[in-house]
Amino acid sequence: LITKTDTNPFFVKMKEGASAKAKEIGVDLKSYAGKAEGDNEGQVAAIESCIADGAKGILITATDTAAIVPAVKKARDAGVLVIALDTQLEPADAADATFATDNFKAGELIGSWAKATLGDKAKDAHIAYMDLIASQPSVDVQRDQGFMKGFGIDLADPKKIGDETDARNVCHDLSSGNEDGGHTAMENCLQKDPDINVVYTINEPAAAGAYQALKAVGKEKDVLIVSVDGGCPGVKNVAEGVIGATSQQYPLLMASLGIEAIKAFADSGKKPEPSPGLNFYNTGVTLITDKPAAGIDSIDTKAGLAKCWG
Amino acid sequence: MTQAQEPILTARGLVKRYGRVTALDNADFDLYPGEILAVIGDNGAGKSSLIKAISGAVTPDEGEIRLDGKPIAFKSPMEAREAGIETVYQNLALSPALSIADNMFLGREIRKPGFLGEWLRMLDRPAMEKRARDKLTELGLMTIQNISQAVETLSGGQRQGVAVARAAAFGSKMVIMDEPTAALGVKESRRVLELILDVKKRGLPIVLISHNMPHVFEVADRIHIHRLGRRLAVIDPKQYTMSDAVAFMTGAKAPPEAALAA
Amino acid sequence: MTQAQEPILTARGLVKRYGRVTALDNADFDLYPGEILAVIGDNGAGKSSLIKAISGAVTPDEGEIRLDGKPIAFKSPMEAREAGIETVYQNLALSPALSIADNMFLGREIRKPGFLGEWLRMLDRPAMEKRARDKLTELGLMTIQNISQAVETLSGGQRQGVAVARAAAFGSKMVIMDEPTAALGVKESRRVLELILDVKKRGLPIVLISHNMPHVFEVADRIHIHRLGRRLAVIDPKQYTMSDAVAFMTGAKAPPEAALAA
Amino acid sequence: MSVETTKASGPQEFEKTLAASDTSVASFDTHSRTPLESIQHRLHKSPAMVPLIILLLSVILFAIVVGGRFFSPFTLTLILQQVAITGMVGIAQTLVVLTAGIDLSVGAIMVLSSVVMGQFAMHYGVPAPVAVAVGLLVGAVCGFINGILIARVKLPPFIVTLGTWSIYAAINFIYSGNETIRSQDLETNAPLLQFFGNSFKIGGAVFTYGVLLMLIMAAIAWYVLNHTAWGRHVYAVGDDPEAAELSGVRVDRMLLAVYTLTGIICAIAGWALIGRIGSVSPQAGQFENINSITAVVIGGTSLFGGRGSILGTIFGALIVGVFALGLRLWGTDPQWTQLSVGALIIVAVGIDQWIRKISA
Amino acid sequence: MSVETTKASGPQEFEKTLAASDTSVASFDTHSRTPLESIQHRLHKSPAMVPLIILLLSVILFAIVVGGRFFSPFTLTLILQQVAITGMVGIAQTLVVLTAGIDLSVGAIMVLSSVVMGQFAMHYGVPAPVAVAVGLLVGAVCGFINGILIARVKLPPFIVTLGTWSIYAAINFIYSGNETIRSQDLETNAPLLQFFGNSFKIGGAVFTYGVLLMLIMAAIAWYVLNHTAWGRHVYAVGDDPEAAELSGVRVDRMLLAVYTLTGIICAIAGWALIGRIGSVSPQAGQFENINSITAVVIGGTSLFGGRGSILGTIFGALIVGVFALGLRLWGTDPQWTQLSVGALIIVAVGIDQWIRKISA
Ligand SMILES: Nc1ncnc2c1ncn2[C@@H]1O[C@H](COP(=O)(O)OP(=O)(O)OP(=O)(O)O)[C@@H](O)[C@H]1O
Ligand SMILES: Nc1ncnc2c1ncn2[C@@H]1O[C@H](COP(=O)(O)OP(=O)(O)OP(=O)(O)O)[C@@H](O)[C@H]1O
Ligand SMILES: [Mg+2]
Ligand SMILES: [Mg+2]
Repeated sequence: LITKTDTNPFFVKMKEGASAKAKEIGVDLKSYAGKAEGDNEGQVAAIESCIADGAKGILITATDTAAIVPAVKKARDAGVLVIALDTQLEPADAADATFATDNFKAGELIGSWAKATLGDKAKDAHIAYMDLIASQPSVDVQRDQGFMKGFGIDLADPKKIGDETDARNVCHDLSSGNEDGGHTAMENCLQKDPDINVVYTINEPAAAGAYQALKAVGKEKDVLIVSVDGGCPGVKNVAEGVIGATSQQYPLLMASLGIEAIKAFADSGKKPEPSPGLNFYNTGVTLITDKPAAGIDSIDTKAGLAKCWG
Repeated sequence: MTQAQEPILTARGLVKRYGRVTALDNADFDLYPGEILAVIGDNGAGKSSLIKAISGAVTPDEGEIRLDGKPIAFKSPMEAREAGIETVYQNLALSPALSIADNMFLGREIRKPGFLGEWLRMLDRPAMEKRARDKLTELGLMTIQNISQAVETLSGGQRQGVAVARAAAFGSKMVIMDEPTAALGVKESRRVLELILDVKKRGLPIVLISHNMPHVFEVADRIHIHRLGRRLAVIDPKQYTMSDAVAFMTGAKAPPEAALAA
Repeated sequence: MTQAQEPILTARGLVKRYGRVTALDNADFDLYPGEILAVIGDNGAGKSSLIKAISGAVTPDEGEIRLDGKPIAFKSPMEAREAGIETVYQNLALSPALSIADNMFLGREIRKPGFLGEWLRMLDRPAMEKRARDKLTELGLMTIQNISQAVETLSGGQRQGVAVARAAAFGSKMVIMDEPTAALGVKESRRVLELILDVKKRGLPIVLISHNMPHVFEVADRIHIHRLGRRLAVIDPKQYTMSDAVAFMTGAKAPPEAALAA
Repeated sequence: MSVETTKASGPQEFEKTLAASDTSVASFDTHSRTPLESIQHRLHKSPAMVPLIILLLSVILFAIVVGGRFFSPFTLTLILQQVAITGMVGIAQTLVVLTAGIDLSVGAIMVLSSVVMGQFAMHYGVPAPVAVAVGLLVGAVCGFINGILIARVKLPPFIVTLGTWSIYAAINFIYSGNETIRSQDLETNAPLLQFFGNSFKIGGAVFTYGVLLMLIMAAIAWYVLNHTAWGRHVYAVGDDPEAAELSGVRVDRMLLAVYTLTGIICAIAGWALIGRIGSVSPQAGQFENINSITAVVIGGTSLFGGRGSILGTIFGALIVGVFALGLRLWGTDPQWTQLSVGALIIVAVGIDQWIRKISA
Repeated sequence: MSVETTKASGPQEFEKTLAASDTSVASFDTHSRTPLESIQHRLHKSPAMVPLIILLLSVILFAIVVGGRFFSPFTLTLILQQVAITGMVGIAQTLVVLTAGIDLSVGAIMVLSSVVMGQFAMHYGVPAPVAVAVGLLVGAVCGFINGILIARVKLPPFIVTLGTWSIYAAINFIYSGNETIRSQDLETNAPLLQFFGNSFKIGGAVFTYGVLLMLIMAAIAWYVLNHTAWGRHVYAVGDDPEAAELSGVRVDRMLLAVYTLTGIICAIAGWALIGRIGSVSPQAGQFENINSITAVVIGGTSLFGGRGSILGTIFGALIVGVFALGLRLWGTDPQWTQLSVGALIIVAVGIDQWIRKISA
């Protein structure tokens, strides 16, 4: 199992899920990770280690989905089953299979929820974006752009953040995906435009940070925060009204499915099939909110808590 | 030689090795009250190592040092200073960016009286500056306008003056000077020599390391000749000539028995 | 004074300011072929600044320097060396971690002949070491076993020897020495003085900066007295006493008109 | 024995003339100073002046470019809040840099301490004050280990803290299991940990207790550095450790104390960090070493030790904060902010150097 | 004029006796050496020996612990592949560190160059060799800018490269628009960029051209440092810049050349990086500065300049590679790898220091 980092709770949970499953069905599992978001070389080295180690299969959450492809090809040439978790590779068929959240879809869900919740006010919303890091890795772009699509904003180049011309996008800032970054980014955006009423955040820690910043100026009630991930602290935050809605993903499911697939491959040589109509096996994303909006499927936080990770 | 008195400081059998070099090889040393003892020797004979061992700057590997008859083992220059031994090192040991006053009182700062000093440990700048200025003028060493200027702005001669003044001002048992005039001009060297004689008049014994024979013979009461890491002889400058001293020091002539025993 | 000849190097009206200090204040300088010219002066008088200006180590703010009558303006010590001017600086200018041979040939390395040297620019270590050893023994300066040992393993006296030997070996126009004996013992100083006389015998003029009056009066043909950043006078050591020189240098006495004109 | 003229005697003949010598200190005609030069001289005297001026200029710049949105009490105090953590760590880093050291592990120590505080308070059920004390102790121990390796084993600070940076960061992740402790949970169970997040208002200006803490810490550090013997010794050690040792400063003890104190200050910053972000996150503070070094450097403290000031560091941190927020309000991309902070470092140090050189 | 005995004369009276003085150089009884001491002495003589021994020990360690999976030609050559980039950048970093400098911007230069190569080849339609040349030129220019600021403006290297690191990284992100150029596209349009990814096998051992490139670069750098005047001057500059200047080395030209060369080497590493990962990613190389400094430091090169070797750096990079892969195969968490690399840095430098001290 190769994750992007082993400091982000999302990947930590994924690792835990994988280890649990591996123990259950008797698979020997080793975990690797990049040093930080964007550490492609670290992941390449990890794939190579797996080849050297004689691994049967690799589960990978690629940090740079295009750049990792040659290394993945090497592994597959060496007879290793490679399954992409969480994010698809570019092209998607570079991996034997993908068990992933559709990050774009995750963004779209919260985007349309926000639009529906605001109703008429959506037309002159003031939206702030708490993105990830300056180098704009693919999750960052997909979630951000998905949100815009859901909200009905013209994307311009869907591979780039910040090239949109819609006046409702008042601020993009970087949160590093953690509380401190979310806090500072939110403060900065509020300075830029104090009338912000919608905040998109890359993940729930950033959302928690943004909330703190809003609370400091007494605006926490006027602003809709949406996020992605569905970790337990995040879902609790939805329940407490800190976050309006979040798109829940299922790292544990991805990991255990992946482990099972590898076991199956090792035992019988059978490769997993993608979900019908998609080029990957969708582990699903679900919108979690206690204020469901018409026309958008969602579950409430109680159900969400039951399925949350971490 | 007036050796009726007990020596104030004695060292016996000092050994100091640096890696594969033996800088001190069973060196002995005696200093008597109120005298100026010159230490002479070739480059690398171990003179600086000897006085560093005495002043606590290095810890000898072997040997014993006694101050007033009591064995001592300084672990740092600080301890030697607290025992009243002040040293002017060959490389001066001043902090360039600190002021003259700060340098003079480094490690023995004066604190404000009362609450500020006791509890807040506040320095008494005015008091230190006043005392520093007093010392410098008393020693007639310099005409420095600004006692709070950084040492790095001073000329070599002035810096040497500060170092010597510091040692002279605070030494209560003895003052050691390692080549204090090496980099100085004729006039500046003269001032330092006069200062040494001044200090002696105040009753303090002085150890003077120097390569300048006329200076040594002018001020020294006894001359310790160091050679190959050990004390070769001690001579009285009134009984021997500079030629003799140089001959002993460089190995051109063997010193007489009497001097060896000294 | 034998001034029938043209001076080999002249400087007129040199000015050098460091921030708010004027180290050279319209200084003049003349060096004649084959002579030993001593430069004396108080600490901070500007002696080192003067020779640094001549040897290209600093660029004077104003003034003109002529070598063999042609104006020169060295931008680096390298250029001065290429013009045949070798300098022993007050702080030696040796690289501690490099070997003796490397240091002697720094900036003028010998390359292997043929392809290796021309194209691969390979150094000819054996040739350099041989020449370095030859130079050192020829100058009778040292008994160093290993010419490839690092300079940092040498004693102060030995290092000084390497620096002086380097200058003497490569100087083709003149050799400048800034206080070469300041840190040296009696024996080591003597060796350097003999070396200076040796170099003079080979016909090279030498500039010697020193605070040691007996040494200056022993070897100098003329004495340049520097005071307050400028040349105060030039005297003939056979016509004036040390006392006179010191009096001029320290401002105790004004020099006679004749000397001023020199 | 042969009788010679060179036997023990008075001064040599030529030295006797010195009695009559000029007794004034050699003084050169100090050529008259231009106004520029005398400004430089004054700037040279007080090292924190340059960063202060740059700070004021950048505030004015953005006040003009961005307008009222930037130049309001609220925004200006917001910058203070944003730089409070970097300011505190910067104070610690300044102490280290003044001793000619560097500490790359500050961020890791800070986060590890905050995580320990959170874990103790939430999971081991100890009272919040005890948890805080344990966190401070952890910071002190981390700093102490750095200090031992640097002062006793005598390894270079850059290398020691490069190593311990990895080590402390790894321990942080292993120990915390990457678990974030939520703000709401802290609020109910251990509000003391969030103490420095509280704030009060004066007009439009908002001051968090964290900002006050930073200002108080800066004031104390300034006092200690300038008005106590210990502070003078910090400068002496950085200036020339050998000279300091020989003139009576216990250099190894000083270094040990400075690194240990740095650890404690980082732990306090870790506590303040909890207040700022509300929750305890093992992922925070990854860039605090670079940020604090940047503040120290822009603040005019020399990386070679012995020269610099606490005030300069605080101004340095504020300059970066002003630029980051100002550029954001002006509408530039975050990447341009990164670029301009890079340029700022070089320009600020360049100006400082230029002043030092010319006005020596 | 008064007639005195002190007028121009021969040697002073007391100096005449010197003719008879002992002419042997002062030599002390060098106390007999223990076997340990003579080992230390030998290690001291060849500075790359310590890292070599640590390298061998760690290979043996993992061969025992992990077994054949580790100690196979395939795995061992894999380590070579994994450290090739760090090795190349480490060569550049060694040059800089030998001059008593440091370059924090190496990773940013490397990535920027590789991105420029990719963008030129793919989007501006220039032939691949031209694109590579432009990339190398960009590296050279980046290095040259560092060099100018350090050698001419005379700012400290740490600060300059701290600033340019931000600047080059920001330019990289802005210029590339964060776009990764895919391996497939490169394969069809500009295979030259992937040249160093090609490999050949000898038995189980796999050598990429990138590995060969690193070995060749190391050999050249070793030759230049040890057998040309330029190389000696690099050491002299780091040892004591003032002494080097005065004894005829053009210090500023040397520094300018070293930093420019560093930029070029980083650009070459950027080219090799494309070969290694197959694609052009603007996100690569974030840790190359820390990695290369770690390799230099473990390799026994002094951060104070003037002492060290290229071979040591290569061994240093390999040691880290061996540990990283060995621990992975052994099955430890990445965090434990990070922890052990941190410890490794301190231990390696500690051993080095100890040898230096005792065997002086
Ligand atoms: N810190 C050190 N490390 C290694 N060797 C040293 C050290 N200090 C002194 N030595 C060596 O010890 C010997 C004695 O040195 P020392 O400085 O005591 O001589 P000295 O008599 O003071 O010489 P000088 O007249 O040149 O000052 C020399 O060979 C010197 O190289
Ligand atoms: N690099 C420098 N920066 C600032 N001031 C300098 C510098 N070099 C010399 N000075 C100043 O210039 C003046 C002349 O110095 P210089 O070294 O030329 O004197 P000197 O005659 O050689 O003295 P000494 O006999 O002590 O060697 C002094 O006041 C000195 O402080
Ligand atoms: Mg000595
Ligand atoms: Mg001088």
